Amino acid sequence: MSPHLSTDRHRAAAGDRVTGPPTPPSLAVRLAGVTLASPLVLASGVMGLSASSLERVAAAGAGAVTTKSCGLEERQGHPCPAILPFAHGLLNAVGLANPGLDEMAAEIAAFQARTPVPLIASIFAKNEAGFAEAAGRLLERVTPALLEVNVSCPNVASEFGQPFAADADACGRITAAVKARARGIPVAVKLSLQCPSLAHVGRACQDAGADALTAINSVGPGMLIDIDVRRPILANQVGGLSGAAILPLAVRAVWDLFQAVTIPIIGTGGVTRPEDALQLILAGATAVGIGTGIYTGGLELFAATNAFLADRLAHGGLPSLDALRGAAHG
Amino acid sequence: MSPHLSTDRHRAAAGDRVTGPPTPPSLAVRLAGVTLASPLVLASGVMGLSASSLERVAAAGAGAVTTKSCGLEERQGHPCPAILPFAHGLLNAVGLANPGLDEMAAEIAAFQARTPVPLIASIFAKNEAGFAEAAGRLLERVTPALLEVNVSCPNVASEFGQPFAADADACGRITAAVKARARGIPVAVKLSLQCPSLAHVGRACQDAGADALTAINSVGPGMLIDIDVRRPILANQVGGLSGAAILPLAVRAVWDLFQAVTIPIIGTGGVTRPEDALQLILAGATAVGIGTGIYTGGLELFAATNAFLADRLAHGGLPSLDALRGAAHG
Amino acid sequence: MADTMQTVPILEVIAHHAGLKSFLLPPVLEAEPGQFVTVWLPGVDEKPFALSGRRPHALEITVKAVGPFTRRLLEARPGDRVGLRGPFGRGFSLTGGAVLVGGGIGNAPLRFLAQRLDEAGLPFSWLAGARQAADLPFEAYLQRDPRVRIFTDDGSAGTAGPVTVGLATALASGPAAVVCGAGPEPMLLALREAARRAGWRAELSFERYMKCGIGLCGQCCLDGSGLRLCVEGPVLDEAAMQGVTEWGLPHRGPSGRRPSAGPPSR
Amino acid sequence: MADTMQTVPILEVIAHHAGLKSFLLPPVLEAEPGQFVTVWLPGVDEKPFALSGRRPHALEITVKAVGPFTRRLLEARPGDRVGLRGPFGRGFSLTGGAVLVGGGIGNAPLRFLAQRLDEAGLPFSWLAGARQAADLPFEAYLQRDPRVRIFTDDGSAGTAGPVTVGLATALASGPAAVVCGAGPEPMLLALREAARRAGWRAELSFERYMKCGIGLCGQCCLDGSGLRLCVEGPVLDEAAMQGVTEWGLPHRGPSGRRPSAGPPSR
Ligand SMILES: Cc1cc2nc3c(=O)[nH]c(=O)nc-3n(C[C@H](O)[C@H](O)[C@H](O)COP(=O)(O)OP(=O)(O)OC[C@H]3O[C@@H](n4cnc5c(N)ncnc54)[C@H](O)[C@@H]3O)c2cc1C
Ligand SMILES: Cc1cc2nc3c(=O)[nH]c(=O)nc-3n(C[C@H](O)[C@H](O)[C@H](O)COP(=O)(O)OP(=O)(O)OC[C@H]3O[C@@H](n4cnc5c(N)ncnc54)[C@H](O)[C@@H]3O)c2cc1C
Ligand SMILES: Cc1cc2nc3c(=O)[nH]c(=O)nc-3n(C[C@H](O)[C@H](O)[C@H](O)COP(=O)(O)O)c2cc1C
Ligand SMILES: Cc1cc2nc3c(=O)[nH]c(=O)nc-3n(C[C@H](O)[C@H](O)[C@H](O)COP(=O)(O)O)c2cc1C
Ligand code: FES
Ligand code: FES
Repeated sequence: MSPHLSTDRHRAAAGDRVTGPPTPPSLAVRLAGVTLASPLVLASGVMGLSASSLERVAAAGAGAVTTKSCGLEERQGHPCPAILPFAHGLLNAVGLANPGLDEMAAEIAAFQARTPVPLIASIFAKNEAGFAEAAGRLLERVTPALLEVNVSCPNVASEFGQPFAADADACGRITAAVKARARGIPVAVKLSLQCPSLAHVGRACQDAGADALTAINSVGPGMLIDIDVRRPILANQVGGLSGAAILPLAVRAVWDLFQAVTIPIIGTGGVTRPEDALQLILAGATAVGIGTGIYTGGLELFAATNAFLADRLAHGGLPSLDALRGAAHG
Repeated sequence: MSPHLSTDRHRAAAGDRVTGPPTPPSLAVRLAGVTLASPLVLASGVMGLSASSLERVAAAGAGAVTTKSCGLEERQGHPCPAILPFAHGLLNAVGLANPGLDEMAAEIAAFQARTPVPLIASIFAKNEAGFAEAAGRLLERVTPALLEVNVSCPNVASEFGQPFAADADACGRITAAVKARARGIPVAVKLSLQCPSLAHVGRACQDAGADALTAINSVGPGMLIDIDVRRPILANQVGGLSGAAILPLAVRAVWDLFQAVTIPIIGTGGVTRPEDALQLILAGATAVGIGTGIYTGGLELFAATNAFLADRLAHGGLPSLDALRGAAHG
Repeated sequence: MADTMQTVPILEVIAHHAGLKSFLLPPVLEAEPGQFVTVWLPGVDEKPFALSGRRPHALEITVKAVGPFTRRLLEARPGDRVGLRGPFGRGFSLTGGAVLVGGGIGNAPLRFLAQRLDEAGLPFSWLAGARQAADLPFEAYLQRDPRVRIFTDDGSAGTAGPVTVGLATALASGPAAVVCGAGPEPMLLALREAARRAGWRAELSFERYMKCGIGLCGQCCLDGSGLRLCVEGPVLDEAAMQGVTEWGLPHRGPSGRRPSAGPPSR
Repeated sequence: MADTMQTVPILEVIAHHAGLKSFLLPPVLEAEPGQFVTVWLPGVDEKPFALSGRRPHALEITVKAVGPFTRRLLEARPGDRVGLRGPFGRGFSLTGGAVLVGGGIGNAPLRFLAQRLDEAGLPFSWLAGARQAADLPFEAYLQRDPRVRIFTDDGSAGTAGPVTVGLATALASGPAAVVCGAGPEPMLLALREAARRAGWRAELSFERYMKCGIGLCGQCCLDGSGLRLCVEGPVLDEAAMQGVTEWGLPHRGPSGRRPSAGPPSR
């Protein structure tokens, strides 16, 4: 084979060349010190309001589950339509509806009492101090495996009404503030594409002590208009774009972050088929978030993707996903 | 009907209430002083390298055609794969391949000698001075109906390797520089979502004298990885996302610009069905660009969309698209 | 995709009582009895409603005014456009010998079930309960059909007393089949119990606060099993009811929080 | 979507001559003779190639080394993975009595056409031309088949002289049918002329620089008609050849510029 056609590394795992007796492969990954039996993570905001719902996703094959993002106060969110599927994904403008941190802490405790699967608690706030307070208040009451900081919420101080995620300095400050209250629990920052340079934001978070990054949040936002009543369909007019449409954006986001940081990445966005998860891993993801895919593929997507990944490892004679992570960087 | 269910304006055009004898509707729109027989515009970069190709699109029903973006020098562009369809749209990294302005001027002249359909000439450059020079050199030789300034090319001076489109000030300066050389030809600036605030960039262009805005260019960029050879598929690794996946982003972009500026908007992005064009018009577009839709729907998409829009006007008893433009803003 | 919004003009409005109307809509979707759609009033909100009928020429929903949305919907007139999505969830099976048991507006989906059973030539009986006659949709129709027995708490129509009064007789009068119930949760739980004791299957239509209808928002997940009422319900059989720990508790509201005390919200 | 990339291992490599090989690939797509695929060498480039065969167990392409890409492709060995997209464009019709006329590597798609004609039980004859024997793919096969006449400019195989020499006889020997041609453009234009004069239809496979294969980049649009060779071609009939003003001119290069002078680039 010409060196231009394929490298040895590529060859080592090409599905059609098994070398040596297959080792029973393991899908386990280490994410910021936490061991996940599968790299698949339930993304925040999907089936994440209650312990029982999270347990069901864990039972379906998720290696970790993330709660709905919670803030200091209970929020009812926007009126409906708040979630709008279209042929290529969906728009959501749930408006960060959540029962409040205290209620969520009770759900987290109930989940952890019954399930060993690691739970990632997601928080948001209105400002830097709010993030610190939210982290502190939650972690007084429960000990999630990981704390995820959703910085894709509007930063009221920003010039263009942009989310914190658009501002590397703000993300760094929030990371540091949350870390200071994190009681040693690893902190992942959930990034959005809505920023000048994802690599720059990711580095700012890493420098401020982030233990992991989650990328990406829903994209846009976007809008769909009903041509008969001539109005935006979402009650909130605009909503974040997720699902199959954004897979290429998520792959590139993970790719860019993998080159920019050393902390692990929970690659999220547009995974609706098992192969999509592998794309994110090859781009550099340690774990892979699934949200909208549950709508198009059902909860079965977790088991199907686990089986697909295990099969790939077995056929490639690879003991773990370590050999695949970031492998597309050549 | 309750006032909450529908406004009079909505009622006036609901497909199911024809009031008065139908006037023969016209699809003609005025775009920065130019009359287009149809609002549909061939987007830049698609079938836009030669006079004959542009003529064919005009014959298919486009109200105006845009050339491939041309620069001062000939460019071969990136190796292939440079255009990669996936189930929800496509990625392109053509690398601004173009024959150079002088060659393109000859194609424009050939087109205009044979076709009355307005032609939009698209230019790009490496820096502000380059834009002015490109505009000057092109307009010395030909007189397009409109000059489109593609600011979605990398701005080498930018901190994050961002395109000019990310920087409102740069866009304003480019607009002013091009306007100064435009010999009275209206100038449209082609915007990208890759900026902190599209409204802000749009206003900067308007303030600097832009006669129209085109939004949006392809999104991202994104990446797709082949899971077997474990490499990004595009030779350029990343490419702009276009097609059905981005329709909600284009609708919202036009919506935001319609509220921010008074100059007309060529709404572009993700139009693959006739209804999509109407969404962009209801969001505020005066004209509607079609690029990737030609791949999924064929050149027939122009005629089908013209027919659909004419039918809507006829059924609503509306004489022109003026009553629909921006109508979703309520 | 069926879950994408489509707007349709209302074809016809049928007023049953004050605050209780049926709406006929263009037959833009197929559905089974027990499945639901969401209705969007542009500029207002979007809410779930069971179908009360599906004929070749029209879909039907039946709406009771209970709050701001339903009150506005009840003002709608023929020709007004509403948005429609669905069908969502799982419905009733079509089983001969079924006993339908409805409470108030819960009789609406049972009306669709009765239509389908009739079309399939399957026998059934129907115990239609309500607090008072004014809460009973399709009263005239129900009065006419000999297979229907009406119960009202105040005796304003049919037999005075809860619908469960007629149940024991109905369950004893034929070979064990299925009890198809829709209505307030306490009634449904009583039906479940009665069916279990009589050796009948039960298919019961529950309600929870719903936002998405497609299994994502988590709003309608039942404590204990995590079952999503919008996808795996709203009609549950005994197996699907297993493990649920929140029967009879107040429902989680739009924030996801469950009110700490008081009776169930409906 | 068929136009999405899939990578496949090369099953078999068949060397015809130095710099002229066929590659057998897994049969991951259906195609008609005359249609083409693109082949991606990861890290190198992606280029268009006509199919030279489609059997139940394999697709076949036949490649002549002319530059950097084809030279690298010719180094590939069984098991190496290449990317495949397609099929693209429109191919030849299957018509009995067809006269196939190939020039050099242009005989590759004709080989696929001959396979399909055989499968359909349709008679044909084939004039296979090349500058020299070393430019002729499938030479051994062609030598064996009595329906094939070989022509080489230098006489190193078959009859010495251009393939057009045999054409007049072939067109006169049967009722008017179709000339199916693939090869250098001057040859194709001569075929077009000859067919026109003899009252035969012509279906001719042209080449232009191609980047996308799906009708978007504009690279392969023909001057005069704007016809996209990758979508409406590469095989054109007389109607599709109408109006084209660039026959015989140098082809537009990857920038879209047409070299101002000199002979056609191929
Ligand atoms: C699967 C399903 C089927 C239903 N079928 C019917 C039907 O056929 N006919 C009918 O009249 N009603 C039906 N409902 C109930 C109907 O959705 C509510 O009456 C309506 O949403 C009330 O809105 P409101 O603004 O008028 O009242 P509100 O004042 O907002 O609420 C009154 C009560 O209605 C319920 N409710 C409000 N919003 C929702 C929501 N988004 N999802 C679920 N419940 C809500 C709550 O119990 C609340 O306490 C159904 C509900 C569900 C979940
Ligand atoms: C529809 C079609 C079918 C073809 N079928 C075959 C075939 O069956 N077998 C075969 O050997 N060749 C075929 N070719 C030609 C083949 O694509 C070129 O030989 C190849 O791309 C050369 O690349 P290179 O890097 O080796 O040479 P280069 O040095 O890059 O180019 C040599 C010549 O090849 C042509 N060429 C290069 N790139 C392209 C391109 N992207 N698109 C079209 N032509 C190009 C040009 O004429 C150029 O002058 C076909 C071309 C087309 C358009
Ligand atoms: C209905 C819905 C609600 C969401 N809510 C949250 C949220 O509360 N917090 C958050 O960080 N991300 C939220 N997201 C974003 C997802 O976690 C995820 O980043 C995004 O949807 C992309 O992944 P997907 O394509 O797999 O859905 C939400 C997404 C959806 C679809
Ligand atoms: C193959 C391809 C090439 C493009 N080249 C250009 C270009 O040269 N200049 C430009 O301004 N936009 C270019 N675009 C962007 C389109 O003009 C358009 O803005 C974008 O594709 C979104 O519209 P669509 O979804 O209808 O394709 C290109 C798009 C494609 C798909
Ligand atoms: S309503 Fe959203 S999960 Fe059921
Ligand atoms: S190769 Fe791109 S249009 Fe034909």
